[in-house]
Amino acid sequence: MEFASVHAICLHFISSAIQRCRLSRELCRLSVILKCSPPSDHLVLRISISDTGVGSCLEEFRDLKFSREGIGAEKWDGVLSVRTTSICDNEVYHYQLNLKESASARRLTRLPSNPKNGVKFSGTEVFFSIFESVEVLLPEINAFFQKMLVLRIPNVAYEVVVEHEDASGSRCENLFLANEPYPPPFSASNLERLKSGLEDYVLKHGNNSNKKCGSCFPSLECVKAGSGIACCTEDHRNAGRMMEAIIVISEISETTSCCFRTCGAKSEVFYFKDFSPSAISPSSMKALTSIDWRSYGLTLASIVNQGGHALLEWEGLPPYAHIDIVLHCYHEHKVMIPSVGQKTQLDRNLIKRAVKLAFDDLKEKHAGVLLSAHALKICSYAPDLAKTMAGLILSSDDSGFQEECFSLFGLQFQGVGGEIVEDCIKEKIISIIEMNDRKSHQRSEEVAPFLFRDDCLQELELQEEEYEEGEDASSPLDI
Amino acid sequence: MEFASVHAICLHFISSAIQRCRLSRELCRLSVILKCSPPSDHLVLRISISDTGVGSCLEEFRDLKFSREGIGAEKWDGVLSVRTTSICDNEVYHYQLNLKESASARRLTRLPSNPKNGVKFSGTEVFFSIFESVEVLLPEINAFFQKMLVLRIPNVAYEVVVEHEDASGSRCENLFLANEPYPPPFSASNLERLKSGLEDYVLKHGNNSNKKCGSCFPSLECVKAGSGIACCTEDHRNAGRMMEAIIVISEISETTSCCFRTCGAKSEVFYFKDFSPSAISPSSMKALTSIDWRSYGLTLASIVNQGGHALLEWEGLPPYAHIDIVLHCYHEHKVMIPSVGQKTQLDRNLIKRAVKLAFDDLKEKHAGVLLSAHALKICSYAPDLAKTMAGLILSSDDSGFQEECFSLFGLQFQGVGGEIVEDCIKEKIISIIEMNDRKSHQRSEEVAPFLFRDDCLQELELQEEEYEEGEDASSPLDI
Amino acid sequence: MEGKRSSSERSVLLRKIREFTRTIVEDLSNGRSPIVLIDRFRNYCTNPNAICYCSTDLLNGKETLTLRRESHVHRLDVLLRVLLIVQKLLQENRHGSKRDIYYMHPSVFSEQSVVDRAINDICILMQCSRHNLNVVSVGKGLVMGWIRFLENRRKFDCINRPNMAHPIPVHVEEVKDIVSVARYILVVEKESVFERLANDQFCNANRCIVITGRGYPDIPTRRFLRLLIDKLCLPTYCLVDCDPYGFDILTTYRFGSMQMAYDAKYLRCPEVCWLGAFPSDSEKYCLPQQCLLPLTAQDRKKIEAMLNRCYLQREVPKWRLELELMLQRGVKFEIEALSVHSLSFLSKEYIPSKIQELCSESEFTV
Amino acid sequence: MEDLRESSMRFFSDQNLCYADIVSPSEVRARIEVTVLNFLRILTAPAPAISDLSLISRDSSNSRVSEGLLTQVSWIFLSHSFCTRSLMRANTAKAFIRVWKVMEMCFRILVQEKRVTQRELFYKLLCDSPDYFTSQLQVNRTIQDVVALLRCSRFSLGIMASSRGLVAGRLLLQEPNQEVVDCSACGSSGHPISGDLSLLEKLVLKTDARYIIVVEKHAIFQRLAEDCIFNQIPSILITARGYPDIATRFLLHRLSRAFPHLPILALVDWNPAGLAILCTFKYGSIGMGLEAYRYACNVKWMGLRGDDLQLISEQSMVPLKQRDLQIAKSLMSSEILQVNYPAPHNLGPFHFSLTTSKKVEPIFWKIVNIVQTGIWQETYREELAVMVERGQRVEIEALYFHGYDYLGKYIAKKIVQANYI
Ligand SMILES: [Mg+2]
Ligand SMILES: [Mg+2]
Repeated sequence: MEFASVHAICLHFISSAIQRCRLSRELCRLSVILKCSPPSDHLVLRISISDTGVGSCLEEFRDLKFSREGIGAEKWDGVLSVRTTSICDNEVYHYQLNLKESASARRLTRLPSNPKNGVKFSGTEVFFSIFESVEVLLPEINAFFQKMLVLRIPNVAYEVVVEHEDASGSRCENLFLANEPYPPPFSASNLERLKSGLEDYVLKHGNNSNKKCGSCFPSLECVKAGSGIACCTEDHRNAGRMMEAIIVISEISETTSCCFRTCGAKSEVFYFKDFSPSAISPSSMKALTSIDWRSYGLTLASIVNQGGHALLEWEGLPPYAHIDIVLHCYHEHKVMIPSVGQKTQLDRNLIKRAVKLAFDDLKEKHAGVLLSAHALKICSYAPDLAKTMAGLILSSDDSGFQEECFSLFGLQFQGVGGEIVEDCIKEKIISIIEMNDRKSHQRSEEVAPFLFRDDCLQELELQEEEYEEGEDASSPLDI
Repeated sequence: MEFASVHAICLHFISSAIQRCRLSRELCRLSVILKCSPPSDHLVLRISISDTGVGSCLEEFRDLKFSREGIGAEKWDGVLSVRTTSICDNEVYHYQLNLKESASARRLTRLPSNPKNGVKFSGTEVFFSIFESVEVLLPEINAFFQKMLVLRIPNVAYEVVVEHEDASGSRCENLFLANEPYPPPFSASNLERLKSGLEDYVLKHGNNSNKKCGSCFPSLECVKAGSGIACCTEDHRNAGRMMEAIIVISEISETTSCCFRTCGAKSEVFYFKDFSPSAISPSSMKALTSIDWRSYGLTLASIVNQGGHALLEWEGLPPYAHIDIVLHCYHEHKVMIPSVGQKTQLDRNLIKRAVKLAFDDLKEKHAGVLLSAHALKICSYAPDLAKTMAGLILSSDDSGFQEECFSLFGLQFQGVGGEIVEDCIKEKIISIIEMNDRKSHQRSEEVAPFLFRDDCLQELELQEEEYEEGEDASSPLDI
Repeated sequence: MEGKRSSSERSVLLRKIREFTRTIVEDLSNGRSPIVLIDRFRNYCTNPNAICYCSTDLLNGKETLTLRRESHVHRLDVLLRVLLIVQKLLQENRHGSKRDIYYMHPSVFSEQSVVDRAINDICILMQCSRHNLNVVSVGKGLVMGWIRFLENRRKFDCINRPNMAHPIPVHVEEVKDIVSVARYILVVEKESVFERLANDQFCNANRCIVITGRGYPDIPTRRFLRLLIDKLCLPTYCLVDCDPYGFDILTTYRFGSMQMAYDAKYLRCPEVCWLGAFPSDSEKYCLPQQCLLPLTAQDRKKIEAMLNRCYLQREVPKWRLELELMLQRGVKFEIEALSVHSLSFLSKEYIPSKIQELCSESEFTV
Repeated sequence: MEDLRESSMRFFSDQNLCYADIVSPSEVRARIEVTVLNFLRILTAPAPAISDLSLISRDSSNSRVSEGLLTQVSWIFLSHSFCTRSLMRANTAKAFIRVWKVMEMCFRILVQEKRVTQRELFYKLLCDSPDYFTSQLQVNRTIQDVVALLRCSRFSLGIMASSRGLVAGRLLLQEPNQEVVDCSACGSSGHPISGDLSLLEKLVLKTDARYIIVVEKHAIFQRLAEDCIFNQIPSILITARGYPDIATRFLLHRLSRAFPHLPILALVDWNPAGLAILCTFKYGSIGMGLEAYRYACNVKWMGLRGDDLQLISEQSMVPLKQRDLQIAKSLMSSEILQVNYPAPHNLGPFHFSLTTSKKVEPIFWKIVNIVQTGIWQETYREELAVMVERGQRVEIEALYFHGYDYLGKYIAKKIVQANYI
């Protein structure tokens, strides 16, 4: 793997730490400690990424590549310290390596180990120093962890600490500490965690606040989530490959909200790969492009890949509505050390299927949401149909008939206004249209009975129809 | 004057002789004698042109020029003998001159005179010899005299004699002898003579036969002539300048004719100048071009100047019809010795006026001839209108009305067929159209009476275009 | 008076409408998509050689309207709106025209033909004729001749002045007490010919009834003709222009129109004989060349389409031959062309001789 | 020549107006015979000529009124400018022949005591004189020429006029020697108006109605007749089914003359064509030739008008069509909506109060005219402007939005409030 920036390699080390935590079945802690030198000291930033997961097998460091242009000699000397120990090891091993050496020539220098003194623990610390201001690095790390929270990995706690060493001594800032007041039960599936994570993310305005924003989302009804999971089963080599999709539609209560959201009509698609935030691949972009959004009543105005993030822009979405999408691709059985190679075609199909399932799930749970453009059009007739039907009932001079109709809707004939019947009919019609819309996604559309196909109707003659005398019919001279 | 050929100079001498005859008030004779040498004798042709007119003052020979290219040294040595005597002279003077000498250097050699021995006579003989076959010269001389006949100069008789001197002796051929069985009275004007000359010319198929062709022109009705004379009065210098025009329209009776005429639809315009045939000038050509032939129902297809003769080609002229036009330009009071100088603009106006007058004269004398294109068009409606009028009369069941109508035409009501009424009406209509056509050339059109006009109403004659179908007459728009 | 029959018909129809409404309400209340099945009829097919049932008034498939397709829902919307109007008309026993109905919701209906189809659909659903819905058109037909009848309480005494035109009543079902001494019925395409006959005192000289629908006949005219034929059992002759429209008008009288195919059995008049003008008449009666107009491309297209109508081959092969002849000759002419030689030619010679011909022909074949 | 002209003028000498008369066939024949004799006399006179035919111009430019004429008679509005059909002018020669051809054809028909349709006439002329007649329109125009020449109505020429008009309501009609027709008992289809003007002229009319309602459309007429609206509002209903024909206008004119106290109220679509129909009833159209102005009636515009739009659902308003705009444009530019254009009978209450004093200075009449006509013309123009501005049209049927019986209420309200212009 080749990295184009210190940030990238930094995030990679964090991802690796997460994987080691995941492999451990214990509760783990992942700490990122950024030690800033005093301002006099040429802005040296010492970075320590430590986890209490299973120890590292060191292989992961072997293939790391280091793009000179990206990192530059002046930012980092390429020297990396790694301390690691497994639960069964008796000492903590300490290695050093220089990434500026080419991968083949690279040597792993073993430094003196520290004894564990019989204490049973495992963990890894990656440590290196760069010439960089902490302000540059911190936001990315922060954003990374914000996203990580969406995954809600059950057994990992995160912390990011910045230590300032200055004239007055050392000052410590605990910038990030994952605390979840109501964690999902430990038995929850990855999908359920992801879903609740995304819901929380939305309610907390993109995890930008510590608690859900009550003014924007006064009720849970404001946030509607659907989840889908697609799994590769046919292909043996890829069997067990999973794609999870979560779609959350949120509506900020226009009246009560006092928040200012900049998000607008665009949706950023979060793409996770093997439990880490990841850039989206071109093939996944294609998958997103090829989804039939219209059948969910959505009109995709544009899709752009902005620095690895897919940005979907919608057309005609109400200004207070927002859509959030998360995709998570991982292997069911293996914990993968992040790598670049991807099964593009496979991913593409998995994404499409997962998204479709998520949409269907959403529609199933929330009636009237994401109706297809088609169904919406048909729904627009419902008020008229209802009004006419109600008219047919109410204008009838047969009260027996009227009573019968009312009772079919469970209404009292006496004392019920016409609007109630009309509303009743309208709701019934809409619910049938919605039901049809949902069904039409599940099974292939039935062949609609043809309406106007007739061999001789083409010759449809209109002349026989007597039209009203119009002004065009006769000019004053043909008396 | 410069001559391009022996023929031309020869004709010039004849013209001069005619002028001398005209100056004499006596009956004169003009003889052209062509003496052919025997075939052995290098084709010498001796030409003598003699007249009994007034004698020559010799000035006429002074300015003669002789174009070397035209005549060539080998055809004529340029030597000319002139004998002349006036009535009061006692002898016949004899001169010789050589035209090959330049005019300034030219000397008139006086040869011994012949005494007249008291006999009172006058005359001139011009005599010269050329190397030329008589067959070449004769046709032109012949044609010249044919045309001269058209002028019908009252006091000149022409003869052309060819003498062959061969082995068997001298043989004399009287090729041309003007004999007019019924000459016009001596008191007839030049115009009348010209007119009768042209009529005769036409009747004799271009003077090609000796008497009028009875099969082509069974009646005098076949030849319709009109004459016009325009005279310059305003211009003092040219006062007395006359232009006479004769137009003859001849129709060969298709049924009875057995002649073969080649003339076709073209008309040659005879142009006489001072009582001699002359080439037509470009300005006269222009005058002919600018005549409004259409107002006489004629369509000029083309006009060409063919070797000094104007040829007019007509369009749509019936094949059996022919038009002959003669123009004669001369001075009323002076007898001119031919010269080249011409008053072009003057001639042009005179020609146009003379031709117009000739046409009008023709129309005046012969109803229905030379109707304008406009009148012809209107005439074509006459049968339909007559039929309709007759229909209106005959279909009425009011015999009083019918009787009144019939009586207007001087017809007996009883026993008269419908066709007679119809024809009567048609003729009337046509005659009025023709009359109007004639009048329209003379004075501005009269205002036709309105049929149903209220006196109290002011008349406002609208220029109404004939509208065809297409424009919507009666849309609700014209309210 | 306002016949009992018609009031009972109305209540039957109103019941049917309620029935229809209730079915839909039931479906809705059960959460089922309502399904409306509309029978399809046609009175001809375009395969002249087919062994078809076009003449038997059997229905020809069904159309199914559900809430699944937008076009269906729109059609349903229109259908219900028109049905509501019809229900009101029937309950109040008023009559409305198609145009009136259109104007209740012009922007929804968007064009008249949408309403027309809905009315036809309702007739098919309710198994009735259009007039049963109290939907009437403005009458344009005319009648004159040896007939007398009552419409409601209004007396139409044509016999009194047999050459005077009377409007054909709009409410044909109210026509009764028909009295006639006519020997035949003459149907003419156009009003001008009708007027020619009136002006010629045709009905004085000929014991007949003359009817015109002024172009394509409206429903009252056709029903009135049907009624006369049923009641009077008279031979019926039809005189149309010798052009594709004339022929089409002729077939409309005899076979009915495609749009009204569901009601054809009440509208068509199989007794109608084609009197003229035939393509062959132009020669037979020496029509001047100026009166013969060349067929336009559109005319040809129409003729070619009509030639394929199955009923022609099956029932009136002779008509089809004449139509083919029209196409072959490539010319058409109007009835007025027959009057060129003499104004009274039509009434004095043409029509009598044509009727004579047809009579002797039928005697011969019988 | 002068006396010839005098004699030919005699049958028009009693009138100053360019009207086409309803005359008997024999009178028409006599006029044609005079025309023929006149032509022949001039043709055979000592100074013979082919006389032109001078016709009242039906050109729209002739519908203008010159100031000078106004002072003479207060209600001449067809200018007396002539156009001539002359054989001698190439551009009118064919038209000249056509006039004679049509005159001959009409003469023959009159002699036979028959009538023809315009189509038949076209065919006859097409076969008789294909050089002169190539289209129906030419024939129609020439007929109008003959009308203008002989100053008799087209019907008098022996040309059939089928009227599309219908009448219903409180009106009793009686043709000579016929039963009385009660137009209130003719059902929804009404009583057809005969195209025979001379028959209409002979009708004996009786009514107890208080209004005459002119309806643009047959369907609306049928609705009102079926509802027997004339029993609630004592009225006579009349329709021409669109643009009015002469016979319908003639009957309306007769009604207005016979019952001058009945206001005539028009119910037309709110679109330029509706107004054009109304104006045709009011004035006729140039296309009708000399018969146009004769039957002008003081028709008032009851509805639909801009004020009524509030009663109408938005969805009933349809965008104006191109043709509407064309009609609007020509109405706007036409003389009849110009303020200085005089109208007959359109003097409103003034008229009736003033007619008692016979001696009124012509100039005063003129002023009354202009003031009176100016008012409604301005309103009409404003209405038209509103139509064009809104770009919408509304048909009468749009009132059904309030139910089928609303139309009757609407008319009643209009009449009670005297809400017509
Ligand atoms: Mg209208
Ligand atoms: Mg036709």
